[in-house]
Amino acid sequence: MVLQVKKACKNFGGLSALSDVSFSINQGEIFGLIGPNGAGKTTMFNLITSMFTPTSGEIIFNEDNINGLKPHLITKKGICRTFQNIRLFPQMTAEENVMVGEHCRSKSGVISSVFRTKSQRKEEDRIHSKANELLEFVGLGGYAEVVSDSLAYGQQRRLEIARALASSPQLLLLDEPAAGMNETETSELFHLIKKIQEQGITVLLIEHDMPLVMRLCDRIAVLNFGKKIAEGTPAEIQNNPDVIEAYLGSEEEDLYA
Amino acid sequence: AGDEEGKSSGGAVKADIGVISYISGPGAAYGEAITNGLKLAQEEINGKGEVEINLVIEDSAGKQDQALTAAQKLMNSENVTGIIGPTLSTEMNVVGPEADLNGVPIMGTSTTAEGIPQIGDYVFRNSLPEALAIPAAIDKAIEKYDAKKVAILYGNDDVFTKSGFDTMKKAAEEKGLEILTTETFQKGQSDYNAQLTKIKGLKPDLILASALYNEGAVIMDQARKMGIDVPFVGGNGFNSPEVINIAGDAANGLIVATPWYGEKEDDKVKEFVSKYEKEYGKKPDQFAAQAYDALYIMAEALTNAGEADRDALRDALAEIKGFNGILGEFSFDEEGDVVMDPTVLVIEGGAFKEFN
Amino acid sequence: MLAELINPYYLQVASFILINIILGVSIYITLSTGQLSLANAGFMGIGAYTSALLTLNFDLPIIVGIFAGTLLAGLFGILIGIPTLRLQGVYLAIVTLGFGEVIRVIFVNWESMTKGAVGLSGIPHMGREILNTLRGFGFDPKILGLQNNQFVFLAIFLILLVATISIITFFRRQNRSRVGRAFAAIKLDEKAAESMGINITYYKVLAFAQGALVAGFAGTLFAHVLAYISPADFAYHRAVEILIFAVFGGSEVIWGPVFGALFLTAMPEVLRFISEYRYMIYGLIIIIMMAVRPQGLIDVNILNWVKLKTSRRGQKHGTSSQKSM
Amino acid sequence: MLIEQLINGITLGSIYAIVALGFTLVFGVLGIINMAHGEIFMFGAFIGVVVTSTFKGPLWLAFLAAILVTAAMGYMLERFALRPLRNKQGVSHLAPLISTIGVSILLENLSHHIFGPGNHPFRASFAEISFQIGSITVYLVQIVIFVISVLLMYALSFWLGKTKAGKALRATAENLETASLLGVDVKRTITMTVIIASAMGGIAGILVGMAFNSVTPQMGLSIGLKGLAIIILGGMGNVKGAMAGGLILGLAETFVVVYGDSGYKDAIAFVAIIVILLIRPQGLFGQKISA
Amino acid sequence: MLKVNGINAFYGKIQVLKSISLEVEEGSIVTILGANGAGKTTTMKTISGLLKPQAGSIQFQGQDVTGLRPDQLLRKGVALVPEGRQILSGMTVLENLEMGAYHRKDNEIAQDIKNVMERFPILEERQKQLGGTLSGGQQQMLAIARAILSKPKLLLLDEPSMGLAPLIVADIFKIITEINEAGTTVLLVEQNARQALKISDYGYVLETGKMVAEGSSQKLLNDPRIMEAYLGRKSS
Ligand SMILES: Nc1ncnc2c1ncn2[C@@H]1O[C@H](COP(=O)(O)OP(=O)(O)OP(=O)(O)O)[C@@H](O)[C@H]1O
Ligand SMILES: Nc1ncnc2c1ncn2[C@@H]1O[C@H](COP(=O)(O)OP(=O)(O)OP(=O)(O)O)[C@@H](O)[C@H]1O
Ligand SMILES: CC(C)C[C@H](N)C(=O)O
Ligand SMILES: [Mg+2]
Ligand SMILES: [Mg+2]
Repeated sequence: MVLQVKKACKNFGGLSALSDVSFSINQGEIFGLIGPNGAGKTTMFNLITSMFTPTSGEIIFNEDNINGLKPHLITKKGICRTFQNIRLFPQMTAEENVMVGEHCRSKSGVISSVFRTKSQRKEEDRIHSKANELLEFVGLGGYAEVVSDSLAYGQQRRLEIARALASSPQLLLLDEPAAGMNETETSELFHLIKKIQEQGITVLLIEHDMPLVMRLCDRIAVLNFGKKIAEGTPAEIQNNPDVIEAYLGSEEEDLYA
Repeated sequence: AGDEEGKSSGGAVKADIGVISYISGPGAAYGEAITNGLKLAQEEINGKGEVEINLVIEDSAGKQDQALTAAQKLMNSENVTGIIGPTLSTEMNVVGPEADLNGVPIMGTSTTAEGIPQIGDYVFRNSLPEALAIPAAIDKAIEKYDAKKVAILYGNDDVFTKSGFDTMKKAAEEKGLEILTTETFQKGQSDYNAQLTKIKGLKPDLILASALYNEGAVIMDQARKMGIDVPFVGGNGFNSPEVINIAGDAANGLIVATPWYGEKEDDKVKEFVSKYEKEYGKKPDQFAAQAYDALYIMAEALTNAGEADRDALRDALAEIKGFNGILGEFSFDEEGDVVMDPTVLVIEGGAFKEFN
Repeated sequence: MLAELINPYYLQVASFILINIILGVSIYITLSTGQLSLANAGFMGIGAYTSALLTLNFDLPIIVGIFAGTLLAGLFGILIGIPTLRLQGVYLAIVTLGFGEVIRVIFVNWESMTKGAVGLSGIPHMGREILNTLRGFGFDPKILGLQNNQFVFLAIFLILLVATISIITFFRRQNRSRVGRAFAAIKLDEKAAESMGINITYYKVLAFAQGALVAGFAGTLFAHVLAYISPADFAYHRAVEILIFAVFGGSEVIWGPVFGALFLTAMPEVLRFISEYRYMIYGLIIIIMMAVRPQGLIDVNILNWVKLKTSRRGQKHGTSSQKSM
Repeated sequence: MLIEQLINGITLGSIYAIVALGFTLVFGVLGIINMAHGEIFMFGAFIGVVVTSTFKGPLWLAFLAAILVTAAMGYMLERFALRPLRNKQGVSHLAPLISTIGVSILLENLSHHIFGPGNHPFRASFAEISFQIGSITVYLVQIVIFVISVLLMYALSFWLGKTKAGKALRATAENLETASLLGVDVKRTITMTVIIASAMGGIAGILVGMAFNSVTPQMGLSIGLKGLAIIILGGMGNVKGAMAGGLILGLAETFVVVYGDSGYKDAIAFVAIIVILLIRPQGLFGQKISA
Repeated sequence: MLKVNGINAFYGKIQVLKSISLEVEEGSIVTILGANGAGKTTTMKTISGLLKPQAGSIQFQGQDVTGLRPDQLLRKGVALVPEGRQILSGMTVLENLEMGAYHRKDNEIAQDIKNVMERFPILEERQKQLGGTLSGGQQQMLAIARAILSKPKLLLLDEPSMGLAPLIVADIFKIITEINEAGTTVLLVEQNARQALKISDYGYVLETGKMVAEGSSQKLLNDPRIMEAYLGRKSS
């Protein structure tokens, strides 16, 4: 068990964005989190990464309760995320973006940086080469020097994934990585996430692209109005009448076959 | 001045005199009066032909660092024989030591704080120090109004008004006055009602105000409006015909000690006043007058020195005794400070009168 | 020959330029994490007063005063940096400006210590002290063919030059490292930076304290170069002036504040001949500059261009290091 | 005495509030701190002096002239110091701040040359009208200042909150592109706002001149700094907050003098904002907008 | 109704659109397709006036509108739902909707607001919430609703289905057809190519700033070459 969410609740004023949501993710699986708009999926990410503090409930990562830990410590423990509305460092190059991702896996401070100690230079070299490997890995090999702002949308999404991978996470959270991608690009994304899984990284995925979700995920949880309404394998979810009613719809079923 | 122009054969002594003045910024009015006074004197002096003075005027904007660079420029790039200015005592505190180190005589015409000439042998002033002026004014006021209780009001974020306050407080304590309250105000403030209301409630016999005339005049105006009618005693910065311009009738009752009295029955004074008014369209104040006299003092020292040499000029300045200018009789003491008797004035019916 | 070249006037101006460059760098450091701090005039004042009081009242050597003043300013940087962490943008700017004002008001009112607005005079002068010390060893500037005052200003200038170059080198190196990347990331997107594992509290306070430290250092130098300080030296105008150095020169790269300070300190001197109008012109130049080059005099593109002109390729990680300069 | 001090505090506070309203308006729309606002305020006061003292004109003319001149200055400010920076690539968010600082330096020094340095008396017979209530003297000007500030506050908050133009203005403040996509003529909206804010500065200037009989080229700076503190205190872009902040500050400053040490009067504003922001980072009345 | 003639557009010095031409008939739905970065958004921005073309012309209802500002175009009847929503995040949902009708002077605004709220019930429920705190998909709905309220003659939609749940996506396409049937012409950019073409009459395909194919939707849908090259294979 990599991650356990126990009875998580989050209220915004009177609005209950999440109530009593529990689920757990096994080592190495790809776990899908789906549900209608405003169901609380992104909020769940924000709770796991401590961007918000839960109103109540517990989040357990590798046996440790990580509630209330500072976000950067959570990354250090091995959870990293991408954002629904891309948040790259716009004026940095692709390479620099990824290098920032390696921050918590490196340690040189002010003094060693200014005096360029041997260990600092070695570390910099290591960060460089790892960043380039990762860019290669997500298919941005030629774009190291390009300012991330001027990358196309799909490339930015992949760069975000590379940046998150740079922190050597055990658990990777992806928030709608396929949004705004066409089918060719989506299928490239599919392979990328598979490759990530092959490296032993557990993935928690939010996505509205059902064909992708169904092909990719080992298990899926469905949220609706902040409550979990179903959990199971893709096949179970696709046939769950509650899910169909709340989220998938039946009219257009043929599209997502 | 270079060697060539130092002593032109048998004729006039030619000298470059540097001026550091407060020309831009909030206190530019002082700098303006000073440079006006200097220019007027220069014209007259050069007209007489004994010495030929060339003024090299630099702005300090009232800031020490700029005063210092201006001084460096004058001393090192322009090679002036002597310097007049800077305007503020703060600036002199920075410039004085440097001039002294370089052996350039420097004379303040408006620096009234304590310890200025004591900076070094090359530092002089012809401005009446507050330490002389304020006690004189307070003495007369006590005598006349039988004052026992006073309130003090001063600007605490300005060097000059703060050091004026220090002098005032000392004087008041020495005279055994009861200080009811000490209130402060800050630069750029336009509302003094809170402080004045508080003072009004304490019913003092006299208000001692260490303020520059700009603020001082407004303070009097607001005080009179709320019904405070006791006299004010002010320091050097308060002493200006502008007070009457700004505050109008509210200025009545201001008592100041001054080296300069423009209504004096004296030919020199009258001539200066009328020339100044013609040239610049307003009455000269003490700053213009002191600057005017200062250049004459420089000229006399240069004549006595006989050459445009810094050390000779310093020695000649130190020798000045019984100089007769528009401020009255004037001498330097051993330290280069002023020896003279201040006149105490009061504003009555919208004009400065001698206070007896 | 040397003697003719050394004009204390130019050295004096150069010294002020160098002090201003250090001040410009101080605000740049904090800005490089996206925090606009206007407290640097206050930190400068803390440094200046500390060093001045220590050297005046306890006869400590100047170097000790400088050290203590700088550290105390840095300490205040930490103290102010922590509670203001939650503030952003203009809020932070105004609160820090307010902090500077409060410091000034304390200098004004704490008369027993600071002599209030009258200020501290007779502060040991760096150049003159050096001269006196060397004289103790039988040195005379005449040996170098220099006048006393020429020597004094040359000494100050050289010391400041070394200090300035060291500071610039320090921060250029820091910028190109892990720390510099963390700063830049926080500046560009704080939340994202935090999510990428950067301890934003630490780095923001670090930057704030470094800025305070450097400003305090500049303050100590100011005190011992001018030999006189008063609260007015560390007021609003100074705070704004420091900010203008950075933005006018370009706040994205360290060379920006350096050139900004250079240009803007030299300009009023150059404009001396039109003394009455020079501040109007100063204002106008700022407006025009912002309209024409809102990113400031120096930006990444210019630096790259300069690099291109001066170096002939063969650089390994070119863009990344240039960018973070 | 206490009541007199209360009146002093309210008068001062109302003036602060009017100045702060101008700041808030521009900040609300452009997200820019207009550092030149204080100097525009100062020009308003000078125009008042010129009309009443130099040309012996009537008071209403002084108001009219001050409003016109400061409005024109607002236009110029927008046209030459702000607009060129808009929609430009790579603009540092500090650029407009610096640009307005440039304007403030220019204006301050310009007024030295035009009007001369030092204090200029503002003599209007209107300023002399007073009532005696018991032992307390109340000047009509004081009442007028208070009334004008309250009126302006209500007018502004009605305008911003309830009218279409006000909403357009807020939309512009949020996002220029979106506002223009929704049909808002953003250029005009911005220009109008800066003009209105500046004219309000002009009104405040004349009122100060009348109330305190004191007009100097430096008056903009100190009041400008207070204005800044107030909009922070009251919450950026919040009209009622600006009013409340102004009054609080005016009273606080007065009562520091009454019960404390007037030496700390200037620090009150900033001590207050530091304390308040540490407790409520969005200001007293500000709303928190999370990203 | 809309005629775009050989426009070029730049971001700084980079040319993004290279002589793009397209035409939209009154009453039709036209789709622009293309991979990421092809220039679709840029095309929309240029038509709506956010970006000034460096060359070429744009005609709307026979009038030359090249270089007009977005607010001027809106008054003529062209509205854009921008990519990335661009909600006014500090204003409430209701205020966002009211801003949608900003330029209108008729007195049916209140009624229309009620109508769109019926269409998107979540907006009615959250009318007092600040726009910025809506979830991604909720913001998308708000953006569309806001544009509908401006009652445009020509509605430009840039990826309206992005980030929406499947059920809502289907809804959105239904709504687009309804709006169209009610008389609004629609120019659509979509990644969801198949569905977009299904509801539209005509399509264009953009590739790195150039128009590389066009045709009736039916034709494009049935052209395997195009479907494969630009839209990817239908996933299993
Ligand atoms: N800061 C906030 N303040 C108030 N309400 C909020 C805030 N953040 C989110 N919400 C509300 O919480 C609910 C859940 O939002 P969340 O962003 O988690 O949805 P989501 O499942 O990610 O939806 P989508 O698929 O549209 O992105 C929404 O109704 C949203 O309006
Ligand atoms: N503000 C900008 N500055 C510089 N280049 C930009 C900017 N916006 C877009 N570009 C570049 O212009 C090209 C076209 O971008 P555009 O956004 O129009 O593509 P798109 O077809 O809408 O793609 P997507 O499907 O990802 O939305 C891309 O290469 C992009 O990188
Ligand atoms: C101009 C004067 C007010 C200067 C003042 N007397 C001083 O010594 O600083
Ligand atoms: Mg979401
Ligand atoms: Mg796009």
